[in-house]
Amino acid sequence: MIGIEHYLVVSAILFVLGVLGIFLNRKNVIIILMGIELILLSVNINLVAFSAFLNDLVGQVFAMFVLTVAAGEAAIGLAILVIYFRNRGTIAVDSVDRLKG
Amino acid sequence: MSSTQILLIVFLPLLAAIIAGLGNRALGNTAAKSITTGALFASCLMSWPIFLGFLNGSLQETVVPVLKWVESGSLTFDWALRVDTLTAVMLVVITSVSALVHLYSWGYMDEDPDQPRFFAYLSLFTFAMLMLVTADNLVQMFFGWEGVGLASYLLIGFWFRKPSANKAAIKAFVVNRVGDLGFMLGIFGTYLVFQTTSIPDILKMAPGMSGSTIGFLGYRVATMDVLCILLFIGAMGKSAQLGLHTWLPDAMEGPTPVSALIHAATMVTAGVFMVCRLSPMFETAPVALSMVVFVGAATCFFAATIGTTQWDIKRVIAYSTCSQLGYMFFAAGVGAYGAAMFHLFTHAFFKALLFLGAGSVIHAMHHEQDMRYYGGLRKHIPLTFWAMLLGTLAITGLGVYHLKLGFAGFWSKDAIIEVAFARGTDLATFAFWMGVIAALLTSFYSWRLMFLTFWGKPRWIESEHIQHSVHKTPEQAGEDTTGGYHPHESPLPMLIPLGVLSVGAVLAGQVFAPQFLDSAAFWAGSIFYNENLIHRMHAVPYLVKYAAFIVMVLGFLGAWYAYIRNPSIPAKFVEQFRLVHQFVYNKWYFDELYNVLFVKPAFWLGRIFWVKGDKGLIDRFGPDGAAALVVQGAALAKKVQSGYLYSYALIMLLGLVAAITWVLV
Amino acid sequence: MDTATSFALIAPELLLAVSSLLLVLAAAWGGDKAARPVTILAVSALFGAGLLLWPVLHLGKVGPETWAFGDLLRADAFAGFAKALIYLAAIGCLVVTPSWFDRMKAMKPEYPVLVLLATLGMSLMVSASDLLTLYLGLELNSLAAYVLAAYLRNDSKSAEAGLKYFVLGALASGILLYGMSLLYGFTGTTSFAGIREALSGEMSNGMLFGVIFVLAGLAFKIAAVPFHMWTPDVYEGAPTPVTTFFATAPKVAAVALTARVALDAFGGQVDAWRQVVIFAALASIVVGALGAIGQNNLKRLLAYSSINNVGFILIGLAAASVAGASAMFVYLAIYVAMSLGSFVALMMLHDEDGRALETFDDIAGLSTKRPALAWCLLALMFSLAGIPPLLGFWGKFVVFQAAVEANLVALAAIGIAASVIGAFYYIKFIKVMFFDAASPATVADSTRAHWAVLGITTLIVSPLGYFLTRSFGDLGDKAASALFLLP
Amino acid sequence: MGGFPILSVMLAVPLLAAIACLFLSAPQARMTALVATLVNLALGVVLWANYDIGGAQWQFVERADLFAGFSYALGIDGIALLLIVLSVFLMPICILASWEAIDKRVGEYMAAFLLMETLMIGVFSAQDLFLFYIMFEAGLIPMYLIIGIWGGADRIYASYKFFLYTLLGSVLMLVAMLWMANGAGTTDIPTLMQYDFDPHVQTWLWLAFFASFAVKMPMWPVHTWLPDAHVQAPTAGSVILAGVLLKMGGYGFLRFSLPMFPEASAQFAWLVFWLSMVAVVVTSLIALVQSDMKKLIAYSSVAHMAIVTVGLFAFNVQGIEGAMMVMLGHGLVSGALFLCVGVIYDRLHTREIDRYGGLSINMPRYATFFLLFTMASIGLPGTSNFVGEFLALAGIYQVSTWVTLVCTTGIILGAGYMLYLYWRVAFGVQKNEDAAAMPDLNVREWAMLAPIAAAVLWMGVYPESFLAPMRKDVAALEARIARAMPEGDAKLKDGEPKAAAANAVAPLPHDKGSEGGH
Amino acid sequence: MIQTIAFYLFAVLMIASAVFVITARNPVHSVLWLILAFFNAAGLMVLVGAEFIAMLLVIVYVGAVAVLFLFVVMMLDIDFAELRAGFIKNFPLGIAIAMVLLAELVLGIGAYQAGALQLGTPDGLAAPMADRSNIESLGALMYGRYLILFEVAGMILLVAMVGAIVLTHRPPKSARASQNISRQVARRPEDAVVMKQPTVGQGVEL
Repeated sequence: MIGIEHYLVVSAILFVLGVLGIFLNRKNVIIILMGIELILLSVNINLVAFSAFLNDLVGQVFAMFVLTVAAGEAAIGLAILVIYFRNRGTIAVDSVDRLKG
Repeated sequence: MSSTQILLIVFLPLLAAIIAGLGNRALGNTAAKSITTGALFASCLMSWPIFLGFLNGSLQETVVPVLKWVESGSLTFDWALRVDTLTAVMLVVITSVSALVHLYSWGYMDEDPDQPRFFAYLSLFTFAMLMLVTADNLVQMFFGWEGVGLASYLLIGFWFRKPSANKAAIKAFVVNRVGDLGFMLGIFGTYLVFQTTSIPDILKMAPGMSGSTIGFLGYRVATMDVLCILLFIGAMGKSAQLGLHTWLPDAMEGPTPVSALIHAATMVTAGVFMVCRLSPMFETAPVALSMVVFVGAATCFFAATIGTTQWDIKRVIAYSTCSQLGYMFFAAGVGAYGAAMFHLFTHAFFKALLFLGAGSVIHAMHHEQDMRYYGGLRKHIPLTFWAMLLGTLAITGLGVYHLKLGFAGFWSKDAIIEVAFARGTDLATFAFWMGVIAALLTSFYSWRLMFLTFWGKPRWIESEHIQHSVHKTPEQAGEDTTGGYHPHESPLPMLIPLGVLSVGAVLAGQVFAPQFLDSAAFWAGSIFYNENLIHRMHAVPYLVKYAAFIVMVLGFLGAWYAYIRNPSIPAKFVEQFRLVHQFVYNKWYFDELYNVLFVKPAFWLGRIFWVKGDKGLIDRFGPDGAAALVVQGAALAKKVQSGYLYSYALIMLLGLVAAITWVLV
Repeated sequence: MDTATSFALIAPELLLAVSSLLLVLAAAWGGDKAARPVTILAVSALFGAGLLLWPVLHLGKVGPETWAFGDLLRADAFAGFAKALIYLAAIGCLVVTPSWFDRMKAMKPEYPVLVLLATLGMSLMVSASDLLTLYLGLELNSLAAYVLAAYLRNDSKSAEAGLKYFVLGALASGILLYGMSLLYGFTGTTSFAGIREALSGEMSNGMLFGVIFVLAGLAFKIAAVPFHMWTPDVYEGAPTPVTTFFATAPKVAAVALTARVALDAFGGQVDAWRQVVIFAALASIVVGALGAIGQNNLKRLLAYSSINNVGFILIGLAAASVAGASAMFVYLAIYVAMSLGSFVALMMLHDEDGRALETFDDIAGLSTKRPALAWCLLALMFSLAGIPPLLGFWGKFVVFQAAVEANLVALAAIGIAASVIGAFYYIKFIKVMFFDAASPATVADSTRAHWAVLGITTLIVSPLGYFLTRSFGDLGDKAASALFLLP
Repeated sequence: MGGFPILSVMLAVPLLAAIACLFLSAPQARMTALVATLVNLALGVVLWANYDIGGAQWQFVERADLFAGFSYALGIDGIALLLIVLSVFLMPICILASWEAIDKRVGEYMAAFLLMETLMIGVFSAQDLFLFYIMFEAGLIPMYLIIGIWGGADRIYASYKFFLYTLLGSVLMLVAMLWMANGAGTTDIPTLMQYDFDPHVQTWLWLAFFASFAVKMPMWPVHTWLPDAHVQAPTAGSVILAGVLLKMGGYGFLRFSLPMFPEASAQFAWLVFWLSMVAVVVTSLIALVQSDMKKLIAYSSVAHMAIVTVGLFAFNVQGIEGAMMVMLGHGLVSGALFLCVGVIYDRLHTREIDRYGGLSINMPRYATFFLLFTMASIGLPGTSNFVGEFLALAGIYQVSTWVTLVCTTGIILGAGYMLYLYWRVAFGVQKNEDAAAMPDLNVREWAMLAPIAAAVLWMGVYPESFLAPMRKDVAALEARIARAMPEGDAKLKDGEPKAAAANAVAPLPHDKGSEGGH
Repeated sequence: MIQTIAFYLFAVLMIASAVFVITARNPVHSVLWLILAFFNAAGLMVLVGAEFIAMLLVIVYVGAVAVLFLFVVMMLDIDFAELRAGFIKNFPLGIAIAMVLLAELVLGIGAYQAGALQLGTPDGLAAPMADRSNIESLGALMYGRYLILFEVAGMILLVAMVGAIVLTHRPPKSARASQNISRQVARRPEDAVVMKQPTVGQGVEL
């Protein structure tokens, strides 16, 4: 069986990719939202892997809650994106800079 | 001598000063003048019996406690009035001269709009001076010391509209403060050493300390020397000795009665009084005494040289005062405290006389003080002339040893010169020579003053003051150099004091010499009395005894030759010795030197410290700098808060990575 | 522990949950007209929930008797105090809301419902004693908060605030979750007690990462530097009542949660995170102060001020002692009053047309136009600056006292010196209101609700507030002792 | 006093009046403030009269535990008594000084002043460490408002500087206080005054306290807030600032630094000496070149306060009592000088010295008062400041002659700048018509200046009234710090006394007696 | 062996698709790559025996979330040409930090430390029941021990729903219904036009 380290590394890479998706992008807010999904996915992989290797189901329950929340989060995020778009007519990341200083 | 009497002597003038000062215009001129003058005469009348009582030995020293003053740990000093022989001498000098000056001022200040204030100041001064001489402890002496300083400041600046008067007043106060610094340090040191400021206690303990040493400014020095030098610095300031003398000539900006009272008869002699008062202490401090001798001798000579070149009648007398104070100091320095006090005593009479006489001249000459515009006044103001003549004879010390006859100055000054010779040390001999030369110069400038003022032709049309009064220019006046101005003799209130003082100038020496000079019983331990020295003084060679007389005659002849016989001589002399004359005429450039050394740098430094220090350094790098830094930080914070999501995320990540790195490492 | 007891323990949460469900229905039924009644009902629900806290607060309950549902939730004194604060803050925020939204005709009945749901989330957060509970409570609160930030959907600033809050918040919860997953993996449990036990031995790197990630995620919630970047933008962009809410109730919840996690779950390994917390504390104080200085917009300024205040609270956390935790609570309580008061004062500043006056230029010379308002603000600002005898000083005092007692003298000294920078902008408030010439802007009258909240908060921060300190202190001590009670 | 809580009443009277003033009209507020301050003055007199000199060290003690950590503990010793009396004495005068000068927002102004009074009394009577701190710090608020609202043109800068500078100083003190409370387990000041902290720790605590008190004093180089604050503050503000607030610094040294950290005080005495020496010389010189009256007096305050600090750190009775007397005297005199400036400022609305001149002519009574206070400021014997300066310098002489020498130059420079000021204002010719037309003092101004003048003279002539109450306390303090007393440089070493006087001469070999007469 | 191959296959594919998610220029492509990533993640989960979660992942993410994304992308009607993904200017810094983070995670967690990772020891209360399937065990846990949290999750979804509605729901607006002819008629130029007299240098900010 593949060791837990492998899962952890994969999930770490995924986590970093998700993070990169958030701050290496300045054109499209949707990509950011997807980056967040990637992060949550990496967390889920971690949880499930741990759950399996610990022989303890709490991790999977946790992963399930994360999934649920992620869905809710996506809904709200997209809703906010929609009203932002309605107000500004763009979803470019670097236009989100009215509030600063 | 009851304690009430002493209290009245001292506090009557204060009371009068308060009434006249606070009442001021509400009280009216006459009332104010009457109250103050009355108080002074009362004081004077009560003082003489005390003096006479000490003279005939019927009185003992008395201390009248007045009020608790300060008690701080072991440092205690109270208000108390102490009267002994020394004080009694000062009491009569002060009250008499003061009373006469008060009277004189009735005439002299008659036209002044501010008379109550003037009389209040005069009385206040008298009070302070009395406090000084009756002090039982050093701090009370300091109180009087500063009190007379204040009164002097006020009186010099009495005509406060004149910038020169204000400047002179401030100068007098500040220069005196330099001396006071020494005095204060001296008191502190004395307290440290003796754990008391009570004068009798100190004097009692002083000999026991003569071998001890003390730290001062990081050096280890003989205790008594350093204490006495510090105290003497105070005396130097008050008595206008070389280095701290610059204020005295300028103080002539004050009304002339003030000059007579404060800057001739009383206040300036406070330094001498102090040295005499503390004479047992000074006698334990050889180095300090050497300094006293040296400074006294140098001043005596130095001031006399300047006196020969000045044109302002009051300044001549002022430098003369300075010079005479030098005599007193070196007399004290060589150990003849009695002689010093005696000269102080006689000097008070003849110098007050000279000043008041000069005042009378000035009064007559419409406030012209430049002797170049006098001349031939003998006939116009004969009474003044006679008074001045007596004064001059007194100061120049006319008298013949073998006849045992002489004016006041003869008795006291010659004694000083002799005692200096008799003392015999190098320094004392130096002082002797300085004294002799100064006597020559004294005679010269005194007669120069007389000749310029009272002899020759009237030159007063050149004076702007006189022109102002007769409305003529020299051209219009033609041959008659009087320009039609006729000086008038002064009124009675001014003449009476002149008369009284003349008597003093003539007789004071003759009458009191035995007691002051030769009687240890008279002093009754109030000063250090050096019996052996007095004996030696009387045993000096005749040439020494006649030295003063000889130089006096020489001085007279010189003055007569230069100013009566051949008036072109002075101009030629000036031409010939331009540099020397300039140096002396400009008072050895002391004022200029001090200006460059202290006054200018003080302002310059003040500005530097303010602009460069406080504003440029402390504020700039302190609060303002910190504020600027904070504002810069705020700008940076604003910049970092760029509004961009990705930079926010980046910073969060940065924080996360930093935290992990921190805990891992 | 049977389920009935558990339900009894979470009675306040149940009340909130049930009433929010009912109010959702009411909102859907009644439409916009129902806004005011729904608000009133929501306030009553919060009030009721608060009353239900009485036993736990009064008795200062701690220990296993307060554990509900196994050990998922703890209704102990700690949670009780935090909840009380949260409910009070929420009530304050709700009371002042309708009249503000009415000015732009944006009052909808969903608003109080969302506040109720967020409050429910916060309740769970502060009661959480398990990572799962923590996460769900946090998200319940966060999701509602994202919506609230963007609540004025026609206002581009509000939308931007919502977006920023959402993106950064999601990133933060991602970090938090990642940390939780690591903790779960390396400790084998999600319960705080278990984690504490597992951490008490030697720490593996995995645990360390978990601890740091979790703390980082929580730092975002409490807006500690460097996870504070969202705060100024969101506070400025969000509608003022929402900002008021953000600055008060969630702050309490997040701080309480952080305290519980740090001191309870990670309590065995204080040295592992103390340095990080100290850094965050000092950085928050300094950055908050510096950021505030450059501001002209008052809301933004107060946002920075909240960052600044968080720094002081974290000093209490760094002390990691009973006194420190108690100090955090005292500080929080005072901070809530000050914050609520200042934001309400801000809400009261609008002209006759309903335009909000929220810059320094607008409030210049306020003391001559509206002296009462200006004096209240004066008290609030000096209190925020921590100048005695106002109550804000007490907060700082207890925090620094705790730090000194924990031998963190240097931290206390630096922190308190840095507080002077903060004073710089608080007194600018005073300067503008009292020293400057009056601006032309007219200030319209305020409603009674605003006055009431402002008045109460001002009274609390005034020297009279010191009469509360004894109860604050008692409650804080009880709450703190709950944390240091080993399971 | 039979248990009558007089200190609390003295705190309460102005506080209640302050609250009342906020709601009153201008004339009512003025009258309320005046009455309240007069009542407090009367209470102050009662306090003084009932103070048992030589009795218990702490009198009129009140104590009530308040909230966690804090206790409401009041009580005074002689030192505090005198400073309280000074405060209550100056307050009615301040109110009078503001009677006409303040015409906007009178109620708030009076409230601020009355609050100030409460806090001042609180500072001097607090016996709890933190109560002291609260009172000490809270004073910033009313003063900030007084300078900021009713101040001059540059008031914003001045008020900020004042506020932040003093705040920064005192927050460090708070940390030290927390440490002390933690270390000693008590916040009771009398107990702490007897508590021996570890000398190593004392160093830090001392520095923290020093940061606060040095700023408050103010000592060079943290003095620059003072000239700005003084210049911009309204007259009464300057009076209180110079008269009482600066004294809090000295009081702090006296109450905390010296008794609580004797070793550290000795260790840092030289720092204090150096700063004070620099202050005396530098600020005096700066005062010399000022063209703004208030600034000049402000700088002179810095110089005078330096005398206080050297006196305090002389570690002997004279130094400490002298410092106290300087504080009291300076409180009166600088306050009076600011009032004098205020009197003419009210007439001409400028503080530029050059705009005045020759005021002796049209305002002789004013000139007389001004002269008195000028002379008192110079330290003329017979006035209040002399006693203090003399004692303080006499005290420091026992420690260091150098310091004494340098500090004593202050009396020269002080005379220089004060007389220069007086000349330019009161003497000389009347250059400006408007200045020449100014009327002399009115009754209100008389009522302000005359009491201070009387007090100044009283203190100078019979300082026993002021020395007696503090004698025992200073002695106790000295006993407490004696163990750390630095060694003086003027150490006396006894030697063999010389046998003869310096001018002793041998008798003549053939003594002829007084044969020659002369 | 097959497990290993499958693991690497899923892992590599997942990471590759994740890379494409964040680099794709067209958001629609991004969503599609995201779906692929989810599928592979589900595969990974199946590998460790968490079938239920794997299925859930597919259902929730692919079935709901990804579709939601697609829906929004389409709905927003964005000019994708304009939205070419550009990288920010502090790209190097961002990459560097990300790499440091990755390195720390990989090395720090100890994946390559000598020996196996020391995982925690669970209390055993939540161990999979030996005779039940994964889904049954999970269900028991979910509706037993975590019931209350399950309810809370429901509340979260409620919030999401309410929030989404509050934010995006707009009452139907009929242009006609809001037309007021009399007002239109009554409108006069002077009500609608305001003459401003800008001075030179004002009004335009360059």
